[in-house]
Amino acid sequence: MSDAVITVSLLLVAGCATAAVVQRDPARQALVLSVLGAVLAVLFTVLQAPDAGLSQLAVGSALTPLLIMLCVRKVRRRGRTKDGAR
Amino acid sequence: MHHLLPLLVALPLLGAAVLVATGRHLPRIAAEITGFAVSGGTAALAVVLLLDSSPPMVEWVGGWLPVGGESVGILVVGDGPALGMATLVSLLTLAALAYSWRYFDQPPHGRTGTFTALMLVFQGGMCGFAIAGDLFNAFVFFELMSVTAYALTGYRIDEAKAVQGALTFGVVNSLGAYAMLMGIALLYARTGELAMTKIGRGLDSAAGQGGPDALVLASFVLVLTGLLVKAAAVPFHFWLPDAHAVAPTPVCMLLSGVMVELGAYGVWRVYGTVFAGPGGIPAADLTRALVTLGAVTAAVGAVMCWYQRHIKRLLAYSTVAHTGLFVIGLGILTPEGDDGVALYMLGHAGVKAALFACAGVLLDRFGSVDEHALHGRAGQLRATGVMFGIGALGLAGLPTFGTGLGKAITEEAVGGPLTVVFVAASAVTAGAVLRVTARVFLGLGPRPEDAEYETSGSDEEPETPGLLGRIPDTMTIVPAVLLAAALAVGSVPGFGELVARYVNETGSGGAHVSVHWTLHGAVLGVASTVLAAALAALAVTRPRWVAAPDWAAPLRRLQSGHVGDYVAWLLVGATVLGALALPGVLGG
Amino acid sequence: MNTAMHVLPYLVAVYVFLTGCYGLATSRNLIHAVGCLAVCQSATYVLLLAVGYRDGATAPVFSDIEPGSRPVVDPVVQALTLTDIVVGATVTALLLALVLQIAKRHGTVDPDELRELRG
Amino acid sequence: MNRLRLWLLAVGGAGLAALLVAACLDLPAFGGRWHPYGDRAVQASLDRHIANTIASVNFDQRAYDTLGEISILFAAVLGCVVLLREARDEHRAPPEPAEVARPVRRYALLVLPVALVTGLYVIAHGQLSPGGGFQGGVVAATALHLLYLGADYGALERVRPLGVYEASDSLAVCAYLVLGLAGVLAGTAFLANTLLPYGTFNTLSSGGTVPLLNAAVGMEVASAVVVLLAHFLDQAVEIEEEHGS
Amino acid sequence: MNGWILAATVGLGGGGAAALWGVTTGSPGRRVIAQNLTTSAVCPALLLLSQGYGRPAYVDLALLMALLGPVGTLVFARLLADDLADERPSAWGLTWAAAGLAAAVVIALCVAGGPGRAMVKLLVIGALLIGGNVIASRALAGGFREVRGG
Repeated sequence: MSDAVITVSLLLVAGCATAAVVQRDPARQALVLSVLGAVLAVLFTVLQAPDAGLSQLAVGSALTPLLIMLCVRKVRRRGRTKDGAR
Repeated sequence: MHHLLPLLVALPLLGAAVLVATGRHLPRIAAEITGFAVSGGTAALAVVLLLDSSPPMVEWVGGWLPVGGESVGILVVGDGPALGMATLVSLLTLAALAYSWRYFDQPPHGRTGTFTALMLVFQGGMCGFAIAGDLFNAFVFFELMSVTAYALTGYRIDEAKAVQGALTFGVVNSLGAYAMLMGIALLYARTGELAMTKIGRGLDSAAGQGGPDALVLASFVLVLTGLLVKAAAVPFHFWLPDAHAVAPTPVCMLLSGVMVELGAYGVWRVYGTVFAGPGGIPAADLTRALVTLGAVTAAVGAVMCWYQRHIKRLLAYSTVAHTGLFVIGLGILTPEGDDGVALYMLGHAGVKAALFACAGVLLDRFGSVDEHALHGRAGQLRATGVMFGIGALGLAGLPTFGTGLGKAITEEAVGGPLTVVFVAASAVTAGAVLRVTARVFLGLGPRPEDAEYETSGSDEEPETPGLLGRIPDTMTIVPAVLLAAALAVGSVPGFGELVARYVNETGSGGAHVSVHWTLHGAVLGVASTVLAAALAALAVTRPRWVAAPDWAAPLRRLQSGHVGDYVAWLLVGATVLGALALPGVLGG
Repeated sequence: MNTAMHVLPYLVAVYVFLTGCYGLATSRNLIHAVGCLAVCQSATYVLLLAVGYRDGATAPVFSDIEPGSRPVVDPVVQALTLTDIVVGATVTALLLALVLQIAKRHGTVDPDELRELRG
Repeated sequence: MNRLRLWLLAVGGAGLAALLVAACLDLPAFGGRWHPYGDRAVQASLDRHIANTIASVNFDQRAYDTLGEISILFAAVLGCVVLLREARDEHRAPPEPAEVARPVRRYALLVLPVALVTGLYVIAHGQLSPGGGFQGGVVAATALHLLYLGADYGALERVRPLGVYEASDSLAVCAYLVLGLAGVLAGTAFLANTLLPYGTFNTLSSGGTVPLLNAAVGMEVASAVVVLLAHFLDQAVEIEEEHGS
Repeated sequence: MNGWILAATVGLGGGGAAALWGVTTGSPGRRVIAQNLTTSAVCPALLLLSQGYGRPAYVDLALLMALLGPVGTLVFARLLADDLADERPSAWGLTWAAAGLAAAVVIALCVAGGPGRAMVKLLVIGALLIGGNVIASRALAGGFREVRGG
């Protein structure tokens, strides 16, 4: 029984990792990364590592997406002002 | 005494934290004096510990002494090589801080001590890596020094090249570090331990009569990938010229002078304690892998060094070439090789740091480090020019430089056709530096033509608030002291013996070998110097004869500045490493 | 517990690592590349925790169970993973900061268009 | 796409994949019972009256690793401060206030204190139940940024005196180091947990110096994340390049 | 082993796969909605796992997920406001179904656990999860106007 839940989580992690690499647009990738963070947290829980799961949740669900999205926003805003100036 | 070992890490970190906490209210001079004092204090501590390191010390951090041979704590080693590296790191940091004394560009407003604090953290990270006796702890400090180095490399955010070089550096090194961590996890799965000596013993007992299997090979490849990325062995080396050429000069002194060498040191330490036993990788396979990679590294580094016009990039490639020589020397696994490489590293650190310091003077005086653009313009910088020339002779291994002594001993230990690699690599890199000296400081020869695919060193921002009118004394004294130290390593009687004793005590089970100048080594050193001078003379007087031949163009194209290429090369490098070490695993 | 289950977690870790490397090498956007690096790193978490797992065991946290009443998994790898996660987050932040500066100085975040540092 | 790179990638990836898969087949089977270091760590943790073994490993047995870890965070924050500083050709433009739908605003302001308290709870219970300085610190710092999400950047800036957070970041690192040095001064060893009584098992004050180190890490992480995000937010929201440069 | 873990496995498998599908395909709006629903799928699964393993300490994970999951969605809603402005994505049917699932799980666990401090914690998590989910959906459907500066 615990094997089944571990297998499901592992497959989800593998799927999310593939999706995160295949999504070439950083904003879309950030969305997938946040899902990856949540799925990793579940995997850590079923591997009986709640401490690691908590930190993965804390980092992966809000912090990393926020950093990436702020970066994306800055880069886009820059592109827009440059285009406007031209 | 051994309780003081972790202070080599704690002191610089504490200094950095205090500097940042008080940074807003501190005048610049106070911040610099603090940094100087902390760095110097750590250096003094390292020297004291080094003098006390016979027999080698060990310290269990947190007082977790082993019970029945088992401990749950972290082991820190205080033997000759570890403390020697820590001393070198600390002294070089001190030199870099002295060099940047008051000259470096104004720190960000309200953050006076930031640069100094980062340098101190860098020092702490490198010291921590040098004395780590626990594999995961080594990874942590590996990351600490890497992270600090990325930030320091990108310090000049106004420079397009600097931020690009720093990112490449960051991505490639982080990937290497993660590969290393995968290797550590594999080793932990096999042996259930993290202390290096315990892992080594665990591998031996797990292997029994069978010898190594695929798991040992994979962990070996992964851990060595991380370390060789740091050591910039071909084909993991691409990040190095990109990063070292663009980092601020004091940082370059540390990066080229000691951080890259720490990678080679890590290979030596990890192989010796983890993989050297019967359950690890057989010596013949390690020798095959390291000597092959080292020879290719030396050749590629030397060729690329010759064709650079960006002076700092040229120096960075010469670091690649010389680390290749270090890797060869370590790869043959003899006490003589270890001694020679230790001396070579000491001498090289002094010479290379001094050369970067001189290049920094050019950058701040003229706003350019381009050999072509500076042609004949630096004639009035007599002291810098002389030091640049002396540094070139040091690179060539002229007796009685420390580089010369180290190279002579290593050559003798390696023997055979590889001697040619040593002579050629040191001659070509030294020849390139002499060529720069002749063109830039003496204005000899015609102004060379521009090539198509290269990085120019023109239009660089100086690191000072403006172009310097006169060169501050610190910027002359520091390289002079460094060169004198490099000279002393090879010429102070008994110093070589001392280094050899410290190294052999740990490395080769107490088998002591004698280390001194031999006629053979001195002749080879003079030969490389003469060859270097001849190459430089040829380049200046007959530029067409030594211009880039057609076969060098593809080699230059490989250095594309594209991070994706470098990652692909990293994977290829790991595969090559595995293939080179494979026969022993199959045979066992 | 069948044989496939004996190696599946390790294989997933290897797969994730190589996938991340592929993304890194073929990336057309540096922000995306940093994300791929984070994917590579999650492989190390998976491998570490898989190595420390023990069948039928629970977390070595004794706030709600009696010590010794149930088998526990390896706490050391969890501590290592925790350290690793922190390292990953900080490295990601630092690299993103560098990407921002590249966007400013080069006007692009496409590695194919960065024309400095060649040869 | 560059053809050479794809070839290299194919060769290197295939080689490494083969090597790693072969290694996986040699690994001990997933879920094995043999974990010598882990078993010793559990015993050591119980001996020192620490209920959460992971906290014991992090803040006692391998506290030196954690020192490296918080130094990495400290260095990265310092690095981001340096890298994301205002360049010579940039200036700050105050952001326009954002228009946020009322339910969203209410939710953010309501959840903010809950998240803050949760963060503190996770830090405080670090040596008992899952959690600890790092996890709680990130939650507390993220909570503060609900102000940006629920209101606007100006509101966040008013409750965020950056200097204080920078100082507390470095002071927390100092505190961790001083606690470690106390061991050396007392004649035992760096980061030795022998100075304070171990207390009663499964209570907040158990574990000697572990709760103190845990608190220092919590403070460090919370301040570090705030400073880190502040610089990214400044870049994304406030700092603009001079036109025509 | 027990029904709680089985329920968690089914929830994870179904919800996770659906979320992964949603987040990798379709318009930006659909992707953000899928990201939001990940929280609603994962958080109840974490609660069920905690019960299944007999470890009340694991509930903290669900608490953090219920707190930070919606925050993550708000980040996307805020910083992708420009992209979402034309679309105004909303899937109220899904949102309320997820809320119902969360409520069912919380009630089931409360019944299994009986009254006590654990029950209060469960109820708080349930409230945070459902509230966060609904608000995040609201934010996606036009909670943030396009802002030039902030």
